[in-house]
Amino acid sequence: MHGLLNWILWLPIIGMVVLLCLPKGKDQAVRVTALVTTLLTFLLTLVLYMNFDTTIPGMQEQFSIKYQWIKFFNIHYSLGVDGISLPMIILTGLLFFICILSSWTITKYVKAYFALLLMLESSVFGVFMALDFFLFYVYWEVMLLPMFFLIGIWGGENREYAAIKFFLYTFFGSIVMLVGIIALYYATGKGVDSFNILALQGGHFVENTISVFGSTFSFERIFFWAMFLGFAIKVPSFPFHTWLPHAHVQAPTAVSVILAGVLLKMGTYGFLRIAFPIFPSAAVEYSTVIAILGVVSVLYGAFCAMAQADVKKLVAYSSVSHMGFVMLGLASMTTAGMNGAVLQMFNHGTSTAMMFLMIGVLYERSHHRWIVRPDGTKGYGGLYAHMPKYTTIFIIGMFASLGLPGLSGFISEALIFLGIFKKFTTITVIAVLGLLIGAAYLLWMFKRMFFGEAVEEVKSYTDMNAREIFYMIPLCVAVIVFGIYPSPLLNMMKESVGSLVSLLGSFQ
Amino acid sequence: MMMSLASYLVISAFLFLIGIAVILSRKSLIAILLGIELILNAAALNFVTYSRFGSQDLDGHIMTLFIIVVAAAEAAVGLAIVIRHFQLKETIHIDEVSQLKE
Amino acid sequence: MDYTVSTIAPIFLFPFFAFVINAFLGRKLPKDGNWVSLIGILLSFVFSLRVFFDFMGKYDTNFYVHKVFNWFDLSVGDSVFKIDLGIYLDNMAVVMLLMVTGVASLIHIFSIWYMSGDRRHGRFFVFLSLFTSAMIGLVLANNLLLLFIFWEIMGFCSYSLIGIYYEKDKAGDASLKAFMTTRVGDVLFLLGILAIWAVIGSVDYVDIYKAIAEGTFESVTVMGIGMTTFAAFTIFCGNIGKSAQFPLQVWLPDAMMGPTPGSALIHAATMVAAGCYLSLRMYPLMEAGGLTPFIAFIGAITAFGAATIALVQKDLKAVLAYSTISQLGYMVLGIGVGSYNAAFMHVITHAIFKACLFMSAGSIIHSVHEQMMPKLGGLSKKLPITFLCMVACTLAISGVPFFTGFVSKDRILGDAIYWGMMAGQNKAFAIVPILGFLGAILTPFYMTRMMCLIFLGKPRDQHVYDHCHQEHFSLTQHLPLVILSIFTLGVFFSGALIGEWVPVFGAKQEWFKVLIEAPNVNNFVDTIKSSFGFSDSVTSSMSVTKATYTHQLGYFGPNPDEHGVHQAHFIGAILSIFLAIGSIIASYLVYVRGITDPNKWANTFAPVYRTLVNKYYFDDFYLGVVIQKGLLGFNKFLSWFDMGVYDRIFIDGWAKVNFFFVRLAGWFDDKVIDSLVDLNGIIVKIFNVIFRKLQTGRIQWYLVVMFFSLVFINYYFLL
Amino acid sequence: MLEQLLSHLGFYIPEVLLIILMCSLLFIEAGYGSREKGRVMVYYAAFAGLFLTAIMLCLNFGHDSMYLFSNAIVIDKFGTLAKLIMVVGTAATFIISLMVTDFERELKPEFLIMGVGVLIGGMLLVSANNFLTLYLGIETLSILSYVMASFKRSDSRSSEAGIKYLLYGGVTAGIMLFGLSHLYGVIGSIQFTEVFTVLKTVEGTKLASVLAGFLLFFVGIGYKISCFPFHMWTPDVYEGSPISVTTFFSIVPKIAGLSALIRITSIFFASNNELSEFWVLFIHLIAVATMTVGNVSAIKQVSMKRMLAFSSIGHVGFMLLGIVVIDTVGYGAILFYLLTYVFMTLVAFYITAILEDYYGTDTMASFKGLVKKHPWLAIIMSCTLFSLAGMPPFSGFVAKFNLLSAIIDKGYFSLAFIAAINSVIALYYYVMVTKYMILGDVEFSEKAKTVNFNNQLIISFLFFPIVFLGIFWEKVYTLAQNATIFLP
Amino acid sequence: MFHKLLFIMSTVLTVASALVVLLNKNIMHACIALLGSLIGIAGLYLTLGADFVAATQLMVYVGGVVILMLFAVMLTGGQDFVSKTQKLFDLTPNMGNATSYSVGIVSAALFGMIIYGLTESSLSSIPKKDIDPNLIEASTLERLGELLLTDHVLAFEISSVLLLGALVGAAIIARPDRSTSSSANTSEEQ
Repeated sequence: MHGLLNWILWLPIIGMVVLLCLPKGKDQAVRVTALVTTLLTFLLTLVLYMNFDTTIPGMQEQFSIKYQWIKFFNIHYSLGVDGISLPMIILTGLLFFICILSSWTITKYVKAYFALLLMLESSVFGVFMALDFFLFYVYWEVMLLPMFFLIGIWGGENREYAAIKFFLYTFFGSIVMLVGIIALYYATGKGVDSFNILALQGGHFVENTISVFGSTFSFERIFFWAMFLGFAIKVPSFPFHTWLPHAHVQAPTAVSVILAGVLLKMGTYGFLRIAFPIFPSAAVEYSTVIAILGVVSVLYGAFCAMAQADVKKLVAYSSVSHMGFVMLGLASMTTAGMNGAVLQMFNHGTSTAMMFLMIGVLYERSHHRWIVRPDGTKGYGGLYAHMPKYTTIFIIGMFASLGLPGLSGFISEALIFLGIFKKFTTITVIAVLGLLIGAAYLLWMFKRMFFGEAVEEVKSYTDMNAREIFYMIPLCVAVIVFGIYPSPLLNMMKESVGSLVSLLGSFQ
Repeated sequence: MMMSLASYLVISAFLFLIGIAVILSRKSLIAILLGIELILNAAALNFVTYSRFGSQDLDGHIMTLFIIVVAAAEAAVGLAIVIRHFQLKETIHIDEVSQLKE
Repeated sequence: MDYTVSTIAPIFLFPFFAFVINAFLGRKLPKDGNWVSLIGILLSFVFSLRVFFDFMGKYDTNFYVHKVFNWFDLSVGDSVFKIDLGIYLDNMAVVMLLMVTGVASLIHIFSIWYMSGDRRHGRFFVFLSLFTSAMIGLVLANNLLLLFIFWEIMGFCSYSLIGIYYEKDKAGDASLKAFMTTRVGDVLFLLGILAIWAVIGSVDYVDIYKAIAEGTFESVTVMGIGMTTFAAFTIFCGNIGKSAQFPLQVWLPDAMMGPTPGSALIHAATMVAAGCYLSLRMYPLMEAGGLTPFIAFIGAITAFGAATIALVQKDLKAVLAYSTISQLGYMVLGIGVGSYNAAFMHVITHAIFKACLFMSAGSIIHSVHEQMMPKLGGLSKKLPITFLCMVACTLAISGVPFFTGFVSKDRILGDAIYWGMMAGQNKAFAIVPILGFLGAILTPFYMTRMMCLIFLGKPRDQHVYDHCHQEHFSLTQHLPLVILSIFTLGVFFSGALIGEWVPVFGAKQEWFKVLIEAPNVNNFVDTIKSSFGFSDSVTSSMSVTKATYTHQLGYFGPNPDEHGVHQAHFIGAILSIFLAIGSIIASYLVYVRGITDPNKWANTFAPVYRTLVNKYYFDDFYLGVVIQKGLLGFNKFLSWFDMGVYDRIFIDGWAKVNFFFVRLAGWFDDKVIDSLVDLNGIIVKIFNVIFRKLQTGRIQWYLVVMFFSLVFINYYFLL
Repeated sequence: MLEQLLSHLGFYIPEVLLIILMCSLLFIEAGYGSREKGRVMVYYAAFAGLFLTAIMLCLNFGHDSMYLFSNAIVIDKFGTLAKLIMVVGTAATFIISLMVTDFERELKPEFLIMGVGVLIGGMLLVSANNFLTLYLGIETLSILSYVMASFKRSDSRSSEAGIKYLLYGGVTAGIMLFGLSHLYGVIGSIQFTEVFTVLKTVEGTKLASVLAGFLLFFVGIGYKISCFPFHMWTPDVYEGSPISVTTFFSIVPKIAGLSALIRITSIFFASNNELSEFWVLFIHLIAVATMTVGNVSAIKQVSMKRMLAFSSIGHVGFMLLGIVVIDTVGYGAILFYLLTYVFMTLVAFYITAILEDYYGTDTMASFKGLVKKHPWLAIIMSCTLFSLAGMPPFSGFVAKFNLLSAIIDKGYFSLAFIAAINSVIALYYYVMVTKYMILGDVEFSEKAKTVNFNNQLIISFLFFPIVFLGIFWEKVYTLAQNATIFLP
Repeated sequence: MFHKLLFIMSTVLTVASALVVLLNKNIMHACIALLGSLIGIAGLYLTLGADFVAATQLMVYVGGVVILMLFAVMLTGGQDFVSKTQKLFDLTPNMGNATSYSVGIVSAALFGMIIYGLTESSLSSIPKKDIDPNLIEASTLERLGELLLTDHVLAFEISSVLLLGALVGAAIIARPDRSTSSSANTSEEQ
């Protein structure tokens, strides 16, 4: 049990090596290898969950691993898990397993594709497990490489532009973050275990100041924003979101799923793990700004989604909107809001993954994604009648996404609102409109695609096959079960979130 | 007074500036090499001057000697390259030496 | 009787399990599992009957059952945050429960006949079960959050039922409209929940009542509005959306795109009733927030406006739909004027006769395959049973004495007269009873018009008439109609007439009037929640009030003038009896005897007529202006702004600005502009060009750059 | 005297070995004439000599700082490490020159001779301890480089590169000498050790004179490392020169120049407050300007060599950050950066060389769709470019990390942010190449035959440290840090 | 007195010849003017008591560099040639045009301000010393030789490497294309 995190982290890499060693032309073997690897990894994350003691809030206490890496900078290879990262780890394991299945029809450079996916999985795990800032940053950046190639090689027509944009945008955010990381290292003073994320937490830097261009600033404020930038780009929060529609639209299905399902969560995870606990007083001070950005993201994403004629772009913008809710929850800094935010991270991961997978399934049949084609004609129409199974699952995903009670999205959004109303009443009143618009664009899209007379080519589409249904089932189950009974997730996270809330509370 | 440090320094500065003007004004590659020689000589003159008026050791002389030697080597190599270029392009006009740009 | 999981939960769980079974196995079961749904709802009805009789046996206005269990608990250390769910049953809920399960059972039975052979048979029953179970859950709920959950699930069900014929584009439009319009109210309702939660940390009814009694809300303001007003308003907005009140009434007429039994369910027992149920539940809050005049006006406007529209409808289901809106308006009006009991009674009575009307309409439509009234006529001979049932219901809705509509509506109108004219409040309040009575004139008129056009006179379209088969009694088709039309008789509610004859209600005359009372918040001050399944004790709060609550709830403020009330009721009753009967006769004369041609009137008042046909242009306004021009336009703009301006200019590279620069400076060339488009960042781009242009390839230029830089550095650093 | 000379010579064996190597290469070449066997022999001899030199340099690590030949030079760990990097880089460049046919085969032996000569100059520059050796080092480095730049005798672009290099080098050398002469006059000595003692207390007009003198003096070194106002020759020369020469240029003169700059900084500017203030501000500005100009100009270049030239300017700007801190941490970080940079440059140029060799052009066109033709090369190239951009887990990231940490330690946050933004710009143009290679379509459809197994093996070997140093960098970094702590 | 005369003559020669280099139309004449300037500097060296340096200056420059230059001038056409990019107001094609001259002179003037500042501060920071008359009279030859072989022996040796490399390099570059013989020259100058 002790090396469990190591196994989870490195198993995909092992799988990748095995897969690369397979002889040429054995595409099926490659797929099976990838599938087995991700399945095993997912099972390991479940084992982790089984053995996880939810009553312990800290990240160091359980399953933690620590080896010296660079003595000169006191950098460690140190991993850990707590209630905030565990849901993300499980989600990652699940989504990658599903993505491998959904990528079964990929025929272009099969080996490279699955190798990159496995590499991506490992680096995502690394981000969620890292306890050392340096390690965190390395995984944070390494993740960009497979992502870049996955979008750039297997993407749509405009893939190169999208890939480069994604890459540069996120790289910009993270390099600014790197400056912050190093500044933190020196702010603690040498000899202290200062790349250790946990050691940095707790607001030790309230008194520090720095001078830039001759004027003195509060250390906390400056570097809170440095970190904020890095994470907000990843989320993506309002003014930094423009990479997302490009990346999503161009990326292949599985990559969109990973991008929306896991990668965006890394941004908010960064807030929870790093920006907030390390700079609590700045976080409290600027919570209004975060809330405003959150609410603008919610509405802006929703409004933009409504105008889209490309269904994938629509869902991409809906991600902006939904991640705005997470930002709102974070800004609330209350038990309900924070728990809601973490829950929303998980729930958005499942519901948006469903949406993207469903769009992928459709795309495999139609090879276009127009709700309304540029010439004004219907892209689809009447899918309801011709693909009943597909429609059923689509409805579940869609309503989970728009926050129908009984499905997972509602609880997290409700918790976020419960948490935030008292603190930011006006903002909440505005943000609630997001629910309205959210329903509007999704249902309108649904109406245009599924109702009415079928377009001629729709009649030739086959319904979902067994493989496609098989990989949708876990997500459907997750969406419904956690919609009715969220306690397993909430119990997992509440201690960790609670300790963060009380930390922030002491700076309020 | 006339043969003071100042006068030597002024001469060398003047020489140096003329060298720079030559380098920037003239359009023949060889002329520019001439300008470089002027600059080098200005520096060399300074060394000898300071050797006389300043430190009063002979390190300045040594520097000047090596400057002369190096200048000779540089001139040899430089002229060789110029001639090679002339053989290829039939011109030693400096403005023609601008294929590589941006 | 013990109120435990095993006695109460089944009411909800039977239909819910029916839904689950049908959802997964429906296609594999014989007859698509419609019997599963039916058994589910019948069992549920049996259980709710049991609860009902138990409550009747207690005959205690203050008796209630309140049980909670923990849904999830986020408490860590000192900070407590948990959400409890549970049940809250009082007399009103029990009556509501009985109505819902009863009417739904009958609708289920009817649906088995109506939907047989339909393409969407299985799917219909799946959603019917879910719909019913959600409504039951809503009634059982002990707090606003749980209520909201079921509320939204009902929204989803209505969406699915309305859009069940998905190959029709109109079905898609109608379902979208229904969901989105109600969602507007729902979102505001959610705000109300949030506001209450923010103040008292709970949305349990009991806690809310307690808070009102203790005055917790009084000093709190939300966005500059008093807390109670804010909460009351937002929650009432939920009612507006769900109960299709002005100005969100537009969805309900379109909701008839679904199968008629589905409409029956939506219009009678579930969706629309839920809205009024919510307002009744939160009545103390409305009262405390001073929102009642607003509510009364909304109700009055709706009641009258919808009635006028109903006058000109040609589609028989549309007439029914507008009559629903109109009747809902009366309910809301009743809530607004403080006629709590009557408003609730109208919910129940309306559910019964409207369910019957819709099923009758379904019966007609199924028989003649035509629902445009101008093509019908003289069907009374072919469809006698349906005709009779429908007549009963028409009389009920028209407010003819001895029918339920009279009992409930007249009391509402009487209270409205008192409230608007006699209680000495604002003069403008008189508009409310006036509009109410105008509506009361119109209701019998259009209902009779409908009846006449369908059943009386000569067949207008012989082909349609011939197509219709002679009706024979069939259990699944007519039993629900008959049962419901029996319950349109007022005696079941007013009680005065049957009083001692019915053993169960023995010696308990006017049971409805006695038992249903606005919650007295002072009773809740000392309550302690009992948790579900862990303690069996039934909570009956009979404790003496300790806190002094200044608002005296109930009728008309502090000191109801008993005499005045009585007088008003008397006036109202007499007036409405005459109006109803007169109106029925007038309508009969117009549409059967033909004393005047309605088309002539339509031509004379053409603008009015057009306005009415176009439903006061509400749909056009919402669709054309708010959505097309406003929302979508804004969206398109934002989307264009996002990708076209924000992304391109601020992020991607100022291509246009660059172009301007290029022109201005004459310094770049065309090749550069083309290649600039996909670069990042204006500054980088411009400098890239500048730097590359500086790299002229001329060595002398390089040296000049060097010299000038050196000079600059020299002066910058050394001087 | 003689004994002392001989004993000093004992510590100077690496350079002596190289001089012997140069002469023997000349003899071998002369002896064999233009026969193929001669060329092979020359290469064998060169590799053997460089190998021996490297071993000798490693042996020198054991000693403390030594001042040899009447304080003319100093042999210390810092210099030795820098020299070692240069020798390794030179050897790798020789391999590249062996593998590709960028200029006439007859001239290959001469390339080695010149290369060794430049290396000697560079090593002299690294260990110079007075102005004379410094000047001679720079000139040896330069003059032989002019020759190398115009090695492609049939190509006027090559001779143009030579001319540009020559003219720029001549002028800057003249300016540097002029500055040196004034320094000599004001301070009174050409020995660094004496300059050091004088500078400690310099002030007033003397300070102004010294500052101006150093400004002019910096021109010579700035030209060698091609930092901001003196960078403009770099892209032209890199583009015009044969590619193995370009590779060589981006390694040896850079390392030598930066090492000399580090030595000068640590000797002259660490002691005096006013001086170091000036120097920090000056290098601050130069560093920012250099990296910005380099990175921004590299965007949208068509020629790969030219792009790498601009990127090398950008890297120099980054490395100058290490100077700004005036601390051994910064110097160590620069050394580490240089080490990683050598390998990254080698791989990048090697692959460019192979493609240029086959397709006859080093433009981006030859990179298009590389992954379809030579997947391994494409992967290595893109990894190298990511490393150059500073992406983990490659060594380029570690190098940047160290430098950033050095400047942030001193509190230069604005500088750090500028460096960060520059990294993004750098990533952009590197990623564009990756885009051509991996995402783009093929422009030249035929496969390059020259990419045989040997080439791939060598490239892989050169690539290995890029990955290895990205993960297990502690030992090497500690070595670099330890090497710098003996600087005065 | 002789010294003074020598100084004046040398100064005039140096500066005047330098100006001729700058302004003369004929490149050949410019070369010869450079020769004059170099000779003038040799004279200045003499006035500073640097006899060996002066001698070296004369030998290396006059005997070597300038001759090389002249050769180069002759090899590259000897006199003016018409540039392809010749402008209308070019003074002479080979010499430069008005623009280049103004740029050159402005740059030189600006740079001259640096040089002025540098020279001025150098002057004021060097204490005026009396010059040891013996030093002027005595030949530096002996001491220079000693220095070259003791203190600066390394520079001496490295310069041989430099010269060797330069010679080989010049030979490589300048030799005709088709020649197969590589006449490597191992002799050292000086």
